[in-house]
Amino acid sequence: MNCIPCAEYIIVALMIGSAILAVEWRDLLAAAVGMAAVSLFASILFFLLQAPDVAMTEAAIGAALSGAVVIFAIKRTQRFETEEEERPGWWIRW
Amino acid sequence: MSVPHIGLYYFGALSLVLVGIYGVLVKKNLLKILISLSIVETGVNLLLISVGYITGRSAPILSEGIGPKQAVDPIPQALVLTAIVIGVATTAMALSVAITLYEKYGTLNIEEIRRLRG
Amino acid sequence: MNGQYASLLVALPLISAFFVPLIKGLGGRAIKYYLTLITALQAGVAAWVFKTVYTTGKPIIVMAGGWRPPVGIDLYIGHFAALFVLIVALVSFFMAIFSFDSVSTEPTDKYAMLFLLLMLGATGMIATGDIFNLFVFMEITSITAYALTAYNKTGEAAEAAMKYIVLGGIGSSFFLIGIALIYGSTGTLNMAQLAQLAGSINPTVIKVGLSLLVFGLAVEAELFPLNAWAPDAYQAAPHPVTAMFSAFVVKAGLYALARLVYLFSHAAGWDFILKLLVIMATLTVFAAEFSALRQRDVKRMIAYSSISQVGLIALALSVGSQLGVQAGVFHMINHAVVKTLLFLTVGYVGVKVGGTGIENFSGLGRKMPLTAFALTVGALAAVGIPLFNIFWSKVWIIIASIEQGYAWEAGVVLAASVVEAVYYLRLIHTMWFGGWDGIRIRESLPLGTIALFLVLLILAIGVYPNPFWTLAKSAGTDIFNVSRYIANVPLMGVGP
Amino acid sequence: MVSVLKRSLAIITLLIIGYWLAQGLAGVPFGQDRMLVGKYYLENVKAQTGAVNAVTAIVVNYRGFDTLGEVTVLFIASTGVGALLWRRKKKRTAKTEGSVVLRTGSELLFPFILMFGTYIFIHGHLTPGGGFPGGATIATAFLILYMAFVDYEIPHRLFEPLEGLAGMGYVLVGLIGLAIGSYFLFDWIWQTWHWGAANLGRLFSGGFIPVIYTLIGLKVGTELSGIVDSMLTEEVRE
Repeated sequence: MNCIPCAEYIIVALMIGSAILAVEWRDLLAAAVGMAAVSLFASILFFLLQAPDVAMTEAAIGAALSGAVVIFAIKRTQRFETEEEERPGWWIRW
Repeated sequence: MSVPHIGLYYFGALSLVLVGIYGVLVKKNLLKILISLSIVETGVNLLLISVGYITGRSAPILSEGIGPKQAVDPIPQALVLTAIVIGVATTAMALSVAITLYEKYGTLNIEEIRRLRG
Repeated sequence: MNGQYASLLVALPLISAFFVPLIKGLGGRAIKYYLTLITALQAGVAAWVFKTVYTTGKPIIVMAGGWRPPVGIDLYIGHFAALFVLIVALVSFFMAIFSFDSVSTEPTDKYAMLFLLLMLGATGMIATGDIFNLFVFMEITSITAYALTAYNKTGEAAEAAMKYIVLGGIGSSFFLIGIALIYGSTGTLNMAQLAQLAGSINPTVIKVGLSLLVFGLAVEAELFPLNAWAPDAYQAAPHPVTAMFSAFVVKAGLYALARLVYLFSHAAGWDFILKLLVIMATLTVFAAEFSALRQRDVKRMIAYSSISQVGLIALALSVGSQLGVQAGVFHMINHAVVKTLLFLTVGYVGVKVGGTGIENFSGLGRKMPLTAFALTVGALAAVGIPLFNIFWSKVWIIIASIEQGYAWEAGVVLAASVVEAVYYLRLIHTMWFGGWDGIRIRESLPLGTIALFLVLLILAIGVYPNPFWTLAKSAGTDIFNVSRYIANVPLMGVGP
Repeated sequence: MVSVLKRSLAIITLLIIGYWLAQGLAGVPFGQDRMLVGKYYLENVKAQTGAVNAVTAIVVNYRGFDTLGEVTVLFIASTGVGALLWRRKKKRTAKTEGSVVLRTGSELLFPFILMFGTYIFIHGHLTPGGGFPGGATIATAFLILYMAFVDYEIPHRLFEPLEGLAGMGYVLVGLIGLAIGSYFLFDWIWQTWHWGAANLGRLFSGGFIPVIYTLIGLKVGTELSGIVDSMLTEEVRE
């Protein structure tokens, strides 16, 4: 069995998994790391899709710097999502 | 109404976009919304690159026996380079707005901010 | 001079914006003089371009890098673009002068840079002939707009900017997916070549792709489901920036929308997109007019009024006939003039009296007579009273829609005018018959001159509409007549 | 209860959007050759621009206008972040010094990371990479210094003018093209002077691509480190 395709499936699965975790984790620091992981897996996929320039840029800018910037913003604000009771009708007012 | 068949890369890109939009719609923490937006952007970039991929060809760097017939489409790659940089610019801008909001209202919850503003 | 020098329209604001960090030590006032100088120069270049295009009758095609489209990116400065680039430059020039009085928040050097780049972004959106380049200029415009919305650093401003960023981020992602689909099925990004190939694209792809592009641009063009940011941003942004948003940023979005939609007029499934646009535009008009009625803050009220007028323009553009597009362009010109005047005067009152709540306008007729007079003219024009400019464009929109069999659309225009009359007359009544606290405020000479100039322009268009209608007709034809657009772009023989 | 309702509503909306998008994507099958303009680029890139890396040639030369816009977007972001987080007096507020390993390591690595970034953007026309990853790498070097030392700040007096100068340089190169070759952003080094035609595939070739990528690299590096600086310094209250 050729193993490049199965590596592709594994990476796509990992990428989607970290995206879901990044959206769901209540700890924002962890969510930021999840976001960086999504970028990292995406950059591997870019490499597999024969786009080395994009892969490098995504790894340097998407994963490293935007992750760092989000973490700095967390440092200046707060680390956890606040839990509070939700009221109906939010989508009308946004 | 049959679900159309799309490849693995399209599926991955589309899932990232949808997961991100879900986060934007449901989450109330501003930083979480921004993280979701950035995931959407990554998904869109992946989609663009997959549109330009041609099975069995290699990267568009024309040296050592790679001729014009053996390379993938270079245009989407150039576009995505631009899109990535634009994405990080938007994220940085948005985060500084979020920091300003936190300094004014002491919270990042959009409901809370609305209530404080009245 | 060579037509390629029209690229100065983009190069000049860019290089001057990059120059600002080197002179930031000179202080805020010097930087504002610099800003005025650059916008005046830009207006000069734009006037030269306008003159060239309208005397030769041929568009200027700027080919960046010397590559012929579709290999390189081209700027297509046709009749529409020449006219609106001039409007963008003039409005920016006026607002640069207005910035002396109204912007005191630090850091002024960054304000000047963002101001120039907002002008650049709108110019580029109007001029570009490449769909991805349109995306880049749209991002330039919207990211500057985010920064300028939050510039005052109040809580409201930050919240408005945040709303704008979230909606804008989703919009630009949708736009990019649309580009991916359309590029994937044609292999090109040049607008003229896309129009050539439009007939051969898979109808499902074109439907999905084009509606994604429409949704992406709807954020900038302030159409209904995606315009929740607009009133907040208009209210919270610095006054000159509000005027710029209303006068040309939204126009750039509308133009790009109309251009893209008409490019694909040979594609299967095109009627579907027009219907979608008509629905969005109608909802925009209704939602905005009824929200305007409830407002106690005049700046916010005018913001809602501006959005509803934008809905009218979108309606006219989506009728699908040449006359409709021309009427829409005419309304764009009139709306730019009137809203610049309104936001200028309201902003000036806000600076001098200390707020834009309706109570601040009480007795304005005796407090600041010139400003009150200009504001009254602007309000009457916005309602669409005969002898003022908007009357004519509304008449043409009604004629165009009846001609196409959209009787109810004409009804929408009339109903909107009635609602507008209610709240503008309320404002006029407060200004001239409200209580006066006995204070007289000295009005500034340059701003008074600008306001009088705009008032005269409104009356001139109102009394002699024909020359302006001719302008609008040639500009509208430029959008509607796609085959001429394709013929004008010197496409290279790439592809089938 | 409400939360469940909300979530299911969002998920239903998303499924509709996803179905709609998948319908569109099915019309653009994966992995097929659909190149039109792309083929032209691949066939002519070496002769027309002197670059080996087609992506670089497109980014800098054929679609140079996009890149100018992209540089502008980053400039806007750095300006905007600076404007929003502007305070009369700003200072670093980090309290914990980096560990000994981090401090020594960052001092040792700093010049090498700078060199690597420079390498990436100078060789953009030959190898993958270019101005943007190169500039980002340089910014990473400064980022590491920020994390290692509590009171490190970039030399503002140098960086802000450099940012402006690099941008002006880019536009000026374009305007020189307008003067020499009568097109804005015209590659005068390659197409008028034919410099570097003899050593295609080596460092001194590629027309103005290395020049522009150097400017972009400097600009991106200074801008991104400026953004990092704006985010890490906070207002001092007396």
